[in-house]
This record gives sequence, structure tokens and C-alpha cells, in this order.
Amino acid sequence: MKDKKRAIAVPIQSFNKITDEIYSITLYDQLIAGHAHSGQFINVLVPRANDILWRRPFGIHRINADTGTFDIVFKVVGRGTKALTTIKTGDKLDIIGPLGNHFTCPPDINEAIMVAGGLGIAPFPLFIQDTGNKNIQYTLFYGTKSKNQFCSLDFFNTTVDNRFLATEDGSFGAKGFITDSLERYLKGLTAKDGKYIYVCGPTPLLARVKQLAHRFNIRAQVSVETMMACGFGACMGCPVPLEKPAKDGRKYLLACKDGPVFNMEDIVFDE
Amino acid sequence: MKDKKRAIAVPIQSFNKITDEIYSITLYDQLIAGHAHSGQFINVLVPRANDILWRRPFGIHRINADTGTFDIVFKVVGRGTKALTTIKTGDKLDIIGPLGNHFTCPPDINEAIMVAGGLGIAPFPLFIQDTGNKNIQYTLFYGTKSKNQFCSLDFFNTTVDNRFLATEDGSFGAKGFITDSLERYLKGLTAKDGKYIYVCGPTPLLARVKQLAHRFNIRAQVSVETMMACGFGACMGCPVPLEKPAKDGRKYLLACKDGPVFNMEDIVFDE
Amino acid sequence: MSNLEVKIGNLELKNPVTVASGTFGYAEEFADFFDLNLLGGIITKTVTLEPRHGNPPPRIAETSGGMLNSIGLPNVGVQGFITEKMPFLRTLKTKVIVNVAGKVGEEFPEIVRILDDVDGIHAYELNYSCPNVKEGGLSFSANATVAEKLTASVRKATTRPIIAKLTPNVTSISKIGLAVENGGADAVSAVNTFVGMAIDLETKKPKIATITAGYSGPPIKPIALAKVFELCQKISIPVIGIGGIASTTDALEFLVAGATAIQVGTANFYDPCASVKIVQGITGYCRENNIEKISDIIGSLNI
Amino acid sequence: MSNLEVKIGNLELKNPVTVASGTFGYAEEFADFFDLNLLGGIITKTVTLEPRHGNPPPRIAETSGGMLNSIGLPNVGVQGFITEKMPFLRTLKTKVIVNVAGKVGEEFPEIVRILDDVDGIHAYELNYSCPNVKEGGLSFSANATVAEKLTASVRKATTRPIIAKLTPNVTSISKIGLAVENGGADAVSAVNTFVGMAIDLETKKPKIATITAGYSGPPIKPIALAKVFELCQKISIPVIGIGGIASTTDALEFLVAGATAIQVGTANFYDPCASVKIVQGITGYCRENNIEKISDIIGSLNI
Ligand SMILES: Cc1cc2nc3c(=O)[nH]c(=O)nc-3n(C[C@H](O)[C@H](O)[C@H](O)COP(=O)(O)OP(=O)(O)OC[C@H]3O[C@@H](n4cnc5c(N)ncnc54)[C@H](O)[C@@H]3O)c2cc1C
Ligand SMILES: Cc1cc2nc3c(=O)[nH]c(=O)nc-3n(C[C@H](O)[C@H](O)[C@H](O)COP(=O)(O)OP(=O)(O)OC[C@H]3O[C@@H](n4cnc5c(N)ncnc54)[C@H](O)[C@@H]3O)c2cc1C
Ligand SMILES: Cc1cc2nc3c(=O)[nH]c(=O)nc-3n(C[C@H](O)[C@H](O)[C@H](O)COP(=O)(O)O)c2cc1C
Ligand SMILES: Cc1cc2nc3c(=O)[nH]c(=O)nc-3n(C[C@H](O)[C@H](O)[C@H](O)COP(=O)(O)O)c2cc1C
Ligand code: FES
Ligand code: FES
Repeated sequence: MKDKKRAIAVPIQSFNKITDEIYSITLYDQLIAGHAHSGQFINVLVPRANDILWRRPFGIHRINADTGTFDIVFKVVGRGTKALTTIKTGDKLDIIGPLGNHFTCPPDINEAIMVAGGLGIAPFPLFIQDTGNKNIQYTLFYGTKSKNQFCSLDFFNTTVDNRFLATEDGSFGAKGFITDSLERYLKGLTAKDGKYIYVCGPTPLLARVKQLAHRFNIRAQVSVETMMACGFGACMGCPVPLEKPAKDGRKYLLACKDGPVFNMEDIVFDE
Repeated sequence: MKDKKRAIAVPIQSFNKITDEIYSITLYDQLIAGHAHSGQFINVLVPRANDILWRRPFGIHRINADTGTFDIVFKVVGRGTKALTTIKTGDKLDIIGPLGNHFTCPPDINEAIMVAGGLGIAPFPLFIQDTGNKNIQYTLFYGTKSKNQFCSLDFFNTTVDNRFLATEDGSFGAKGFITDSLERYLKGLTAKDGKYIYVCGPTPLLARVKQLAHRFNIRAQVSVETMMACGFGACMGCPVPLEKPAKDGRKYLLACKDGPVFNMEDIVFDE
Repeated sequence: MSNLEVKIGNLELKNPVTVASGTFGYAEEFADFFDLNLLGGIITKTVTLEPRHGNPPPRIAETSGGMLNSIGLPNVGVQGFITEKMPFLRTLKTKVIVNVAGKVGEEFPEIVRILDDVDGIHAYELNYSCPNVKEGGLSFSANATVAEKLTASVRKATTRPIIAKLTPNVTSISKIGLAVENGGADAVSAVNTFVGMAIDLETKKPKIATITAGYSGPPIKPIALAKVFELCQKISIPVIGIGGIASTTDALEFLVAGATAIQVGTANFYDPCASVKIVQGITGYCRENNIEKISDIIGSLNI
Repeated sequence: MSNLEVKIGNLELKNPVTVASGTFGYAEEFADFFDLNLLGGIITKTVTLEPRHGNPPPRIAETSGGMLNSIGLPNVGVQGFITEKMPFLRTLKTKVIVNVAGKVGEEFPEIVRILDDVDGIHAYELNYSCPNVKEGGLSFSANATVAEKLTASVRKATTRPIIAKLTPNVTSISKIGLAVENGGADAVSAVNTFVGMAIDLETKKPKIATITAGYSGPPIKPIALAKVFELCQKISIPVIGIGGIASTTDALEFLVAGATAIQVGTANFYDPCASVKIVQGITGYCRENNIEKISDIIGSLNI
């Protein structure tokens, strides 16, 4: 989908604290609810407190085409997300979106291995909604710091075939990094055809998954996060370094315009 | 009273919209409730929205020594006062105060002629509370732009002997400037001994009252407003020009430290 | 309707509101958001002789109310610009000003000569002042002699209007302004970004890969306005004001200080319609204040 | 407890947190708010040879997150300072640094000579850089030769440490830094305010009576930090960092960039306890990060 870009004030249908420091917002926008795909994001003008300059990007988490609404989930990590907690149901939120490209499913896929770290879970409900009509087995690897940091588990209860959870402090699921669970799983796989990894999360997790995908020779798509001043290709502030120059000679692609989803093998993580 | 300066977070006992764009806040602080005098002010750290840097000064409007509370009243005129409307009862407000000097009554006073323009009404309830034990006749001249801009009229109903109200648009009281009413009143006065003018309001009003006080040869005290970066004598940003150099040679006094109350005849209005 | 037209040399803008180089891409990035033809003019991202990749990440950081950037002038080079970007720009019914920069002085007239054969370009802005490239960059407009010579060399290469974009990171911006005026510039634009820096305390690394970077946005406005005022007092050619302009009030302040036109920069990022809102705001201001022509405001500072 | 001591020449501060001239009065103004002896040092409002009235109002204006001031150095003059302000300052158990300025160059050593007979003064800060006085002001530190000579003349007048306070309104602050180092300064402090301006659209008047004014507060921090970093890279004497410092994080960024100490300025106005909070914040930071001595942080930038 090539979307016409738009800055629009959309009604806040509901705003909820869903777990420790994590909130969800349901926004009414027929266009996004009708057309957006997993990996795409919106860029939100947060309330102008705390000397904030830029918008803040958030992935489209889930859509409800019937009600014309969609959800984002976010975690309070700094001044922008803190300011965002002051919104109220009934207000409008000024957003730009849908922005960016999205995850894609190759025709030969039989298993989607989703790997999420923390709020990296954001695109995956929509991923399942997007692709649910295909004959795919869904396997979810989802790790957080601690028990009270998971979100949308209900959704995944009924939609994924396999679920691996881990917490760094061991308060829920396996103790340790979710990539350890992933590694065990990949080791145990007999056939690799038709398996595909989709990953979103903090950079160290992405870098580790890249190693694993390479080692086990499984294709992977990744949704990256970078700082974004604009989100729509105007500032050139969001470069993603490439393993080797693109066909047009570029050494960097732009996370907001050429991404946020990339083929794992194409890009470099600076760790 | 020579107060020890203090920056303190005081509980917001209540916060109310009292009329068009005008709000009152009741704050709990035994020291101010017990000791402050009319003309003194507090300097308020408003919620840090809208790129605000400085505190905002507000006069102490009224005190309730029994409950240990005092009121300020303010009008929304810009970004600071707008941000101030987001406070909530039960929160704390970070203030510095009491600051500044105050109105004084000479022993020979028999009539206090209070002249207020708009929010210049702020110090006068406390003025009456301060001086009410003396044998003074209180005359109030109170002008605003329009009917819905008056505040604390109830208080004055029961405390002043004479009341003159005016609005610029004629929607309440006399039509025109309150200084016109004052001029008529001063013209009608037979004896001038023991009469004293106390005035607070926008600079053009002060300048006009200065002329009248001079013309009718009545002593006057004025509470001035200037921009204030600190409010406690540190920035030297609030100079008030003197008619003639002070005893120590100074050409300017500081509104926050030497004022905000001055003898009308000592200071120059730049209009 | 008030007359909002202004003239920069013999370049006529329908209104004084333009957009700053590097903050508006090649205009196409904003075409979905509003009718670009409502703007007085568009200034492109800097074009260089050869294509450039730009600097490694991180290139941007948000500060208190402003931002740092060290993008490093990534662009497809002048030939790529002509084939890839000009076709869209040529469809616009507003003035197109191409911002150019050379690695060395000689490249400036060279690029301008190449572009001079291309239709649909109305003027050049010479980026003498990017603090984020190793080669040249700042130095072109930190030294009056260099700036004058460079301008004179470009002057010989084109009859189209040339606007010298000045750095604020100098002791006396008006000295540089006088130098480029002598060199034959039709106008100056000021200011480019300030050299700034931020540090990530956790990693103890600079927040931008190139250590220092260009500082922009609302926090620079008071300094930019003082620089623009200084230029307006001292030089005879028009001054285009830039620096932290985010609202109609900001824009009008620059005009009152003497700027003939303004550029909206960083504000485009968080509000892609910021520039057109300022066009509307100025229109409204003139109507409400019965201002017949915008030139009545320009330089109307009451001192 | 970590060791927070730092040395500025042979001046020992118990911690690197001091307060900027003109933002802390003569310390007495803040005595009610907290125990002044917790600070590393106190820098007084500028003292001049003769008393000064200061500039006419309006002297201050609030901008987006920052402020403009043109106070004009009102003060009681050096004799008044000695009789009226020193008695209180002498009671303090922290270092007292007297900031001095001359109308003409010769007044600097003259004032310092007068103060040199006075007990309780630990160092001088030379205000070469006030943008708000007609006489001299900026020019003393905008020119390297002038700055060097002036410093040398003060050097001859005293054995107490001298700190040259530099203006940021120059092309190369490190050139001036080198000059005052050569002139014999024990340290530099940077930066003073930036030349800035704001206009009241309704009256079309500048918001400050002197038209341009000094810009300070959080918005200048990124530029100030870049200037301090430049100085630390290029000169050998200690640098005291100033500019928009309002939090512990801000202060630590300057130390990491190489500053030996810092000054809290504009933040004192809205939070009179800002400086002591930073002392506490740095103490806490060192404890949590097992930093034995503050000098391990200074200049620890990871590049
Ligand atoms: C395409 C995209 C989709 C995203 N989707 C989600 C989502 O669905 N849910 C969610 O909670 N978060 C998401 N993020 C991250 C989110 O944008 C940041 O957490 C948010 O911008 C932080 O704002 P802040 O002001 O609270 O943090 P700041 O105070 O600005 O910074 C706090 C920390 O967050 C980091 N940070 C700030 N901005 C960004 C950014 N744009 N990208 C990455 N890190 C940043 C900073 O480096 C810093 O470490 C997404 C980011 C991108 C680029
Ligand atoms: C000693 C003193 C006592 C005061 N008491 C009261 C009071 O009891 N009730 C009340 O409503 N107001 C009072 N004021 C005025 C009040 O401080 C200003 O209205 C307020 O600071 C404006 O803040 P703002 O951010 O909303 O306005 P801004 O957006 O900062 O400015 C809006 C307008 O208000 C003016 N203004 C801003 N700050 C001040 C200031 N410190 N003094 C005067 N004008 C200013 C500006 O020039 C501008 O025209 C008092 C002022 C002083 C100095
Ligand atoms: C992300 C970014 C990229 C920029 N790129 C360029 C550029 O390519 N060429 C140029 O002349 N100026 C460039 N600038 C400077 C702007 O054109 C402008 O001069 C500066 O940002 C000040 O204006 P502002 O505060 O409104 O942003 C860039 C600024 C930013 C923030
Ligand atoms: C109101 C005000 C008055 C000042 N007066 C002086 C002064 O008398 N002497 C001086 O050297 N610097 C003076 N300064 C400059 C400060 O000391 C400091 O260098 C500058 O404000 C930058 O720091 P900041 O951003 O933390 O305020 C003054 C600054 C302000 C805001
Ligand atoms: S965020 Fe601006 S180009 Fe990607
Ligand atoms: S407001 Fe700072 S000295 Fe008066």
C-alpha cells in the first residue's frame, strides 16, 4: 500500500493503563483501521509538556475494522511517553500515519516465528490479523524484564500455536533472555523450509537474532527503531546502515521511509 | 515583618473558577496565613508546560488564620496562567513567599480609598483584614473590562462603606474607566485630611491615579507589577524608576524587594 | 486581501514564507500534506557535485525544546538531482531555490553552471555554512575574504539570483554579510545551525556520531533574531530570516526586525503544515491590522 | 563518601558546583533557602570601580524556555562592595570568587588591587564579556590580543587565582582561551550570555530596552557545552562550564566534556535551591556509580 501521508487529529476512543508503566490507546481512524499493516507506525504529537520538540513514533498494535479503530501500546520510558499519559478519552490526538513499510509473508511460508522483546510486541497482533487467512503456524517468543511487563497475552492465547515467554528476572516464564529460548527452539527444528522469523525489540535482541538466523539459516525480517525527527523522510535523521551498498549505491536506508521493516541480512546492528 | 525566605510546596486546599477566565486557589500555609500583609505576594512555580522558565507572582488575596489557609486569585493572560489552570485540589503547589513589602496605614488615616483595576483587586481583601481593627472608612473603586470580570464582590459587600464599580463596556456599574469615578469622587471631597489612596492595577490606571492624587493633593501608595525572573532580589530584573534618586543614590528600586508597594510620589510610570 | 509579495533581488515571492534547506526534502515529501503552491518559495535540501551518503548514525538528538543534527548532506548529487528531483519541482507554481554546497570553493560555481541549464530553478542558495561536513563547511562563511571570493565566483557563473546562507558561529555576521554583498550576492539568508553538543551520560558518548552537531529549533530564535537584526542594520541587500521560526508570531518578529522573507525549518518536522499555517497566519494578521502590503511591516521595529 | 574536591589553579573547591555571577546576588539573597557552605564556591554579581545604576526597564524577558536580560551591571561599586557585601561573604565557609569588570581595560587591575587588600576573597573572575554594557563589554574577550594583554595586566596586580570569563559570541572561543592562558589566567569560565533579541509584536518594540540582550537558560546548553568542549580540547588551564545548567545531568555532561567545575546560573531564579540540589545529585551519582573521586568523571567523554 502506498499511503497518502496525512497529519490528522483522531478521537481517543479509550486510554488505559494495561500493566506496569504500559498503556494502550484506542484511536478512531477508518483509514488506518481499514488499511494499515503490521510494522507500520503513527507519529504522535504528544502534549507539549517538558520541552518536547519531536513527535513520538508508535507501531500499530491491533486494528478493529468494524469499529474503525486501532490500538497502540506504549511504555513510559522518558519525557514524551510521560507526557502522553496525560491524554484523556474523548480528546483528540494529532497523528501522522500510517507511515512506513510492513512485514511481508513469502508465499512458501508455513511457520511465522515472531520474536518480541518488551514493547517490540507492538506489531505482532496486527501481524496475525494481517496474515491470519493464510495457512501459517504462529510461534511467539516474547521476553520482558519482569512479569508485569507483558501485554496482549490474551490476544495471543487464542491466536498463536506455540508460545514461549521469558523474563530477565525469572518472575514469569523462563528465566533469562528470550533469545535463549529461541536458540533452543531453532536447534530442535528439523525442517527449516517455510520457516520465517519476524522480530522487533531492542537492538541487542535484534543483533542476537540476526546471529541466530544466520547460524540456523532461517530468513528473517526485522522492524527497527531509531530516533526520528519527522517520520516521513524529510529530516534524513534515521539512517540504517547496510551490510553492502543498495542497488542504487546507498550505504544507508531510512528507517521511517525505507523501513521500519528490513530483511535481517541487509542491515548492520551497531553493538 | 522581615520574613525568612522559603521555597515550599504547600497543599492546594481548593481550586475554583470564579468567573470568566478568573480562578482562585486556596493554599494551606500557616506561616503566610498567620503573618502575611496586604501587598505581599508569592512566586509560584507553575506546571512546567509550554516552555515556561520563570515562576509567576501573585498577590496574597485573603487569609483565613483559623484554617491556616490563604487565597490567591488570578486571571488567565498567557502561557503561565494557562498552565496554572491544570492544577488539582489535593496537589501541592511550589511557592516562594511571602515576598515583598506591604501597604501601610499612617496613624492619622480616616478613609482608605482603594482603587483596583482588574486583577488589581488582589491585595484589597487582605488590606481590609489587615487594617479592619482601626477606625477607618473603606471606599472601593473597582473597574474591569466587563461584567463577568469582577471577583470577591461578596467580601466587599460586607466590608466596605462605599463602593464604586465601573466597566469599560458598561455592562455593569458605571461605563468607562474607574478613574473617572474616582475623579468625580475626589472632586466632591471637602476635607482631605486623613484620606489615603491605595491603588493596584495596570500601569495606565496607576499613571492616571498618580495624576489625580497629585492634583487633589492626596497621599497614595501603589502596588506595582513588573516582570520578575526571581521575585527575591537576585536577578535585578524588576527596576522601578524613581522620580529623584533615593537617599543612597539609587535611580531604581527593585519591585520585588523594595516593593511591590511604593509611595506614589516616589516612582515614575513610563506611559 | 493584503499584498504579501516580496522581492529578493529580482526574484518575486508571492509571500515571504519559504522553507529551510534540509528540513523540507525536495518538497515532494510534503506534497501530501498541503498545497505547496501556497508557499512563497521552496528551498531544496543541499545538492553537491557528487552523491553523498551522509554521516553515520546517530545523526539527530532531541534537546530541551530543540534538536541537534549532523546529517552530513546526503544527496544524490547534482546529476541525480536534475533527473530525479527536478521533474516534480518543475510542476510547482512557486519559486524553487536550489541550495548547493561544494566540498571545495571551486565546486560552487561548477554546480551552479550545471544547474543553470536546467529549467524551473529560480535562484540558488549557497550553503557556506554547514557545520556537519569535514570538508570546508563552516569555513566558507567564517572568513570574510573567502566568502567574498566564493560569492564572486558564483556570481560569474549565473545570472539567476544568488542567496548566500550564513553561519551564526562567528564574531560578526554582518562583516560576512558585507563581504558577500560585495561579492555580488542578491541576498543573504541567516542563520544556519549553531554548533552544539549533547552527551549521553550512561554511555559517556556524544549523542551524535560526529561529536558536535548543528543546533536548531525554537531555542535558537532569540540569537537568530539578533543576528538577522544586525545584518539588516548593516547590509543593503535583503535578508531572509531563519532560526526557530515555528509560529506566525515568530515569523512576524523577523519581518519587523527587517527580514524580507523567512524560512521555516525544524518546525516542519513535527508539524508538516507549519509553513502553510504561517502563510495563513500572516494573511490573517494583515487583514485584522489593515495592513495593505507586507512591506509595511518589514523593518518596522519601533526603536 | 566520594571525594568531590576539584582544583582551579591553586584554588581548592570542596565540590565542582558554584553559582554564576549575576544570578546569585551576593549570596545573602539565598542564605534563607539553604546552607550556602554546601556549595563549592560562590561567584558574586559583577563589581565595578564606581557604583552603577544599571539599565532602564524592561531589563528582562522570558523566551521559549529561556530568558533575555540586560541588567547593565548595577552595583554599589568596589568600595560599597567591601563595606556592604564582604562582611556577610566573609562569614561563609566556602570559596568566594569576586567577579569584576572595568569600563576600560585599566580598571580591571585597579579594582583587583583594591580588593587584594581585603580578606575573605579567594579568587577573581574577570567579566570580559558582558554584552549589556555600552562601554567595553563584549569587546574585551572578542579579540585575542586585547584579552591577553588585559589578563597579563591583572596577573601583575594579584597573586590570587584569576579566572577569565569568556563570551561565546565569537568565531573561535579557544583562540581567546589560549590568549588568556598566555596572559596568565589560572582558569577560564565559559560561557557568558549569547546576544539575543525578542520583539513585542503589539508595540513593535524590542522586549528589552537596550534592543539586544543576553540570552541564558536551558536553551543555550547545547551550544555552551560545545564551546566548553572546544576549550577543554585546546587549552591547558581548567575550564569552568556555564550555560543552561539546571540539573545534575546537565552538570555531569559538562564535567564529562572536560570542565573542572560548573556554575549554575538562570536556574537559581526559579529554583533557588537548584545549585545545592546539584551538589546532592552529584554526590548521589558518585555513590551509585562507585566513583571514588570526581576527577574520574572530568573529561571522561568516550570518543
Ligand atoms: C517505528 C517505531 C515504532 C515504535 N513503536 C513503539 C511502540 O509501539 N510502543 C512503544 O512503547 N514504543 C515504540 N517505539 C519507541 C518509542 O517511539 C520511544 O519509546 C519513544 O519515542 C520514547 O519517547 P520518550 O520521550 O518517552 O523518550 P525520550 O525521553 O526521548 O528517550 C528515552 C529513551 O528512549 C529512546 N528513544 C527516544 N525516542 C526514540 C525513538 N524514536 N526510537 C527509539 N528509541 C527512542 C532514547 O534513546 C532514550 O533512551 C517505536 C519507535 C519507532 C521508531
Ligand atoms: C507583585 C505582583 C503581584 C501580582 N499579583 C497578581 C494577582 O494577584 N493576580 C493576577 O492575576 N496577576 C497578578 N500579577 C500579574 C501576574 O503575575 C501575571 O499576570 C502573570 O505572571 C502572567 O503570566 P503568564 O505566563 O500567563 O503571561 P505571559 O504569557 O508571560 O505574558 C502575558 C502578559 O502578561 C504580562 N506579564 C507577564 N508576567 C508578568 C509579571 N510578572 N508582571 C506583570 N505582567 C506580566 C506580559 O507582559 C504579557 O503582556 C502580579 C504581578 C506581580 C509582579
Ligand atoms: C535535520 C536538518 C538538516 C538540515 N540540512 C541542511 C542542509 O542540507 N543545507 C542547509 O543549508 N541547511 C540545512 N539545515 C539548516 C536549516 O536549513 C536551518 O538553517 C536551521 O535548521 C535553522 O532553522 P530552524 O531553527 O528553523 O530549523 C538543516 C537543519 C536540520 C535541522
Ligand atoms: C539576570 C542575569 C544577570 C547576569 N549578570 C551577570 C554579571 O553581572 N556578571 C557576569 O559575569 N555574568 C552575568 N550573567 C551571566 C551568567 O553569569 C551566566 O554566564 C549566563 O547566564 C549563562 O548561564 P545560565 O544559562 O546558567 O544562566 C548574568 C546572567 C543573568 C541571566
Ligand atoms: S525520521 Fe526523518 S527521515 Fe526518517
Ligand atoms: S524579580 Fe529578580 S530582583 Fe526582582
